Amino acid sequence: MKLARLIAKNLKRRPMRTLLTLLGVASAMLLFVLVESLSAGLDRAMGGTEAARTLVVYRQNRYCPQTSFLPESYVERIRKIPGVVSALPVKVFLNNCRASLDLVTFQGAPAEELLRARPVQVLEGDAARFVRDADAALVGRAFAARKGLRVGDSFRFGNITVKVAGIFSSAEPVEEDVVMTHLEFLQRAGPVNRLGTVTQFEVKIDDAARAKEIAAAIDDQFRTAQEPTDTRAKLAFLESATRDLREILGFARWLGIGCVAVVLALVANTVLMSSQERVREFGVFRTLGFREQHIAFLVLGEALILALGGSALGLGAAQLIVETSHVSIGSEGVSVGFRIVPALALRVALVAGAAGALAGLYPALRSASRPVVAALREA
Amino acid sequence: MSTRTILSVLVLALAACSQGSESPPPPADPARPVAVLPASLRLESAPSAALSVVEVRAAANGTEVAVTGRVKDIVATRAVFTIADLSLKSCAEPGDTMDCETPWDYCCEDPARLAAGVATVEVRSGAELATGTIQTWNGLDHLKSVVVVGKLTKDDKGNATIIASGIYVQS
Amino acid sequence: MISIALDGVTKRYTKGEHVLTPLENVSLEIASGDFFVLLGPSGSGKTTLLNLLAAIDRPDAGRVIVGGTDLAKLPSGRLASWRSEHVGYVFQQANLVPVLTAYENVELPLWLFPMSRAERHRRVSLALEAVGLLERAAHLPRQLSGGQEQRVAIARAIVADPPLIVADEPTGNLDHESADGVLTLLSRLNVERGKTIVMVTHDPRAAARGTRRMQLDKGQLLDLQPAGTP
Amino acid sequence: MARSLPLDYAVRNLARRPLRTVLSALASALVAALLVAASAFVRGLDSTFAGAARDDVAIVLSSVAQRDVLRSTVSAGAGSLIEADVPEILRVGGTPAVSSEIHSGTNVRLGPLSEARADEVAHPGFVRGVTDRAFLVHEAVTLIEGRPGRTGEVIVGRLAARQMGVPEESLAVGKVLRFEGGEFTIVGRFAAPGTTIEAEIWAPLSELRGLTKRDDSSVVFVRVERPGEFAGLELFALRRLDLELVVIPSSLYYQELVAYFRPIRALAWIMAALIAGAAVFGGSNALNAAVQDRLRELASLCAVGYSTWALARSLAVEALLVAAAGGVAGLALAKVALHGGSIRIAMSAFRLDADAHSVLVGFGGVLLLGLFGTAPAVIRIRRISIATALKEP
Repeated sequence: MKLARLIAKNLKRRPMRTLLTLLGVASAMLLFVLVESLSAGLDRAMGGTEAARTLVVYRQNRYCPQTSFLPESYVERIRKIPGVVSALPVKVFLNNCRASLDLVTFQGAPAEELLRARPVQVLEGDAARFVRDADAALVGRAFAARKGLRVGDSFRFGNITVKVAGIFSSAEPVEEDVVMTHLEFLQRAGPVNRLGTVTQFEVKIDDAARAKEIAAAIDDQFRTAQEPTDTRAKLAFLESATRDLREILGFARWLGIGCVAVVLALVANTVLMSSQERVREFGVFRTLGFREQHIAFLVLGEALILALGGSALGLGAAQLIVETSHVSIGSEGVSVGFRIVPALALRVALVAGAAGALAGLYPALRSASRPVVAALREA
Repeated sequence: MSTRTILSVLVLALAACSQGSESPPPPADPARPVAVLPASLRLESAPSAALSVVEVRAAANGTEVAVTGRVKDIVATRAVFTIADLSLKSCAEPGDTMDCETPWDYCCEDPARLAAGVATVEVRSGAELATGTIQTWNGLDHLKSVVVVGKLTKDDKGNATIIASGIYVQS
Repeated sequence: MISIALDGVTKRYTKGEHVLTPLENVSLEIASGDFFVLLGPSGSGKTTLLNLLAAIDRPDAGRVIVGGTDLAKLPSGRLASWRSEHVGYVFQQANLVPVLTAYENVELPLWLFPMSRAERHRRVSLALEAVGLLERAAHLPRQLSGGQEQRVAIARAIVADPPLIVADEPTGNLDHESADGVLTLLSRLNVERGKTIVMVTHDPRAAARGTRRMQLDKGQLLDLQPAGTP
Repeated sequence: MARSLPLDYAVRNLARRPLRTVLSALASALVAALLVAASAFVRGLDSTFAGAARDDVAIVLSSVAQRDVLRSTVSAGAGSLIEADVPEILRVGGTPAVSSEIHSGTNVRLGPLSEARADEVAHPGFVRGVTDRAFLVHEAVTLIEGRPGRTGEVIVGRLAARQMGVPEESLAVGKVLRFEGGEFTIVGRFAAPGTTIEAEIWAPLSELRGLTKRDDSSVVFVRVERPGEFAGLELFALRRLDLELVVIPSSLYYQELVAYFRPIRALAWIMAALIAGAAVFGGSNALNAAVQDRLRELASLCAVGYSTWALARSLAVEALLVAAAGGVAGLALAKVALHGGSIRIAMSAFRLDADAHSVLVGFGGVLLLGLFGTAPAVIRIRRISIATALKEP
């Protein structure tokens, strides 16, 4: 503990150097954190509790909601298939299908069924009013935060204008970035009146293990219909929707790893400088009776503090950016937000700690193993 | 080579390449000469009893009409533009959060309503279309309200074209 | 109380192709409570001898026995703690840690002992009082004069109450007045607290404070008259 | 001008603290490599959509499609109406360069139906239904293997496999694909360097129409005789309002597509900026330390008559040497790391190339960062008081 104080004091000896190193580490780790937080957001989007028990019925060979049109009447036939617990017809309207930073997704479904089928909890406002008013909408809390929406606000998008009746949270994270409306309202709202058609059906089944079998049964029903269907587990659906995103993320992760390497080089350089200018001081410490381990601890501690401190700064900056900007990246109607979770913070700390330790290792060993007499003779 | 030379070469090189990466090469922007049009085309005041675009499309082929509408598309190299019925809603109306770079496209309107509410306006120079764009002539531009006087020609598909003899641009 | 014996000690250094032998088969006994002064021209091996006594260097041949412990037989892992308990080292330069206050510099060796904060405080205060710098405890080294810095260094050397103090040209960088203060301090430690002191110097005025003096030249020791004897 | 310090001085200084120099160079190498990667990413993203743009080609699509080819539907006859009415159209050997096409994002399955397994995976792919006239309009397309497809056959772009996320060999000539309920044999492979077309599968238009139960096209590509001369085409669209067409010069269309990816590009540049930030801080740190270490020496150089600018210049040269050495290593690293890499995105794919431009950004970037990094040290040198510095230990 006392030695830790000495490390802290020593970092203040060259404030400029410490500051530059911390800022350098912070910039690099900020990037690392942002990339990893997007990855965490993606994991969260994929990890919804209901994903395994939910199937999504889509127009065959369409993979953007804007091109999938299915007759609403299919819902009755789907409900009769054994194993199906419930089926919810959903109309999706969104501003664009490609990867985008500002995805706006409307989902329309019969209001009461919607509230029953989805694991949502209205945090503010009034679910009853949503059910009552034809142009009312429930807004996911992530979307509300992003657009600064409150209960009672009107929200216009294209020629869709809805009144915010409530803000909800959901056990399905991707839903928190969605505006839920009445089905009929959304069917009429687009440039083309699409009354009677929906984008997809969300089907709850009784047994997750039978997902494949039930999906096949649904597709069989409509194999020869004008609009054939393609039924997939929601997880597979999410996976394909976020393909672009995962691709970009995969690339960004390499940059993130590069950044950790930069952190390593930065810290190693600083600690090396710091230990080089203190060779004699360490010699004196040794004559006072300090052991090799003590010296190694001093040097390694410095490396760790620089790496961890800089990372904490980077983490803080990332948190600030995520909190204030509410950015999310959307793709094919699925929105993924940046999420900084405790596990991520822990991982950042571990990565930074490992980088710091690795960076400090050589200078520490060198300083500790230097013969006392030689050290004392250093200028 | 002195440090200064190295530095300036570097700065220039980076400036040059960052320009390249910042934006894709701009499209070959064809020179947009404004059409030279007879003074008589300009109307000082709005003719009374102008029809709406929807009404004009119902009028008989070959009649002289006065029609009021909002400027929709403008051709870049000929004095031709389209007008939309004033009842149609453009994406430029206040409160719209949709990212619409060409609000005069009426992309949020029902296509069927749109089709029934648009007419083409052409300005001739002799037998030919006047060359050059009419954009900026007398302040004419997208979404401006205009009243056009001229001869209506219709084809068998119901498309209405007005050969303009006078145009009033509302300021 | 501690006594010192060097028995046939030889120390060699290789510098490029040259082999230097600052100490060749040197034997020496220093009685407990001596103020032993080692004189000699620079490069004569004085510091080397001191380093052997302080257990920061090992001889190539012979034995160094301090307080009954044969340092050569001490495993290297034990050397550091042996040092902290038995030796206080005073350098030509004070070698204080610039980021620590005078108080903290003195406290430094005590960190190695299991000791309560209060006990540390008592000892540091005593040591600073002994060197007459208690009121400067909160100052950083750069806020002290050269003589004061050296006195802080002495306080640091005695704070853990080691029986042996080795001093390498402790007055080499000081003006007369400061040097006198430091030498008086060392004499008092020797007389009042019975510390065994081994001091290396080539300043005759400093040497005069010793109770016993020897000259080291070309690796050999030469006994000089004790101070004060005609 | 005051005396300059010899280059040798800077070089020797670097050798004084070899480990520190190596570490700085290493950091510089990493930064150069990361900059190259970020730049290659942005370049690839830009060029894949901008590369297909041509001054003499316009895209005719439906006016309600909001400029999205996937949503556009143009009546099947529009192509021939345009040919008949628009005089400016380019004719190659009498054939008008008007290509009606269906663009479709669809699920593609590998292998013939007879070999299909129950758990086979569908790969999202981009299929373009074309006629032979497509080759008159899309000049960038060159067959690199095989021949154009007839009924039941397709040709594939050389990045299509990457775009679909399947092994290269599964899209080799002779292999079979299934989509929209039809089975197709691959009879050719084509290149269309730097354009999104390279990630597509080209199928016969009429067959695709039949399979997708549609009697229209997505878009009509029209090539005119003189670049930019689209007035006739525009007039056509405005006079035939019943067809609900809009004409967009391809340059504008692709420019809009590029603009679409601005956020992702912005992210890439923010990343580059953060990396650069880390590099500048690290660089200034090392140089600051170099000055601190040699304060007395620098002061004595001042004392013998060198201007502080001369010292600063020497320091900058030192920084540039390290940055350049690291930069070269970084470029090599980037070249190796990026080699053969490609990114698939939004129904397209592009290669990551350490091309001249990215190399310039990477190498120039680290040199510039090296210079920026000298700033704090230079300020420090300028402030040196010779008298105090000479007293430094």
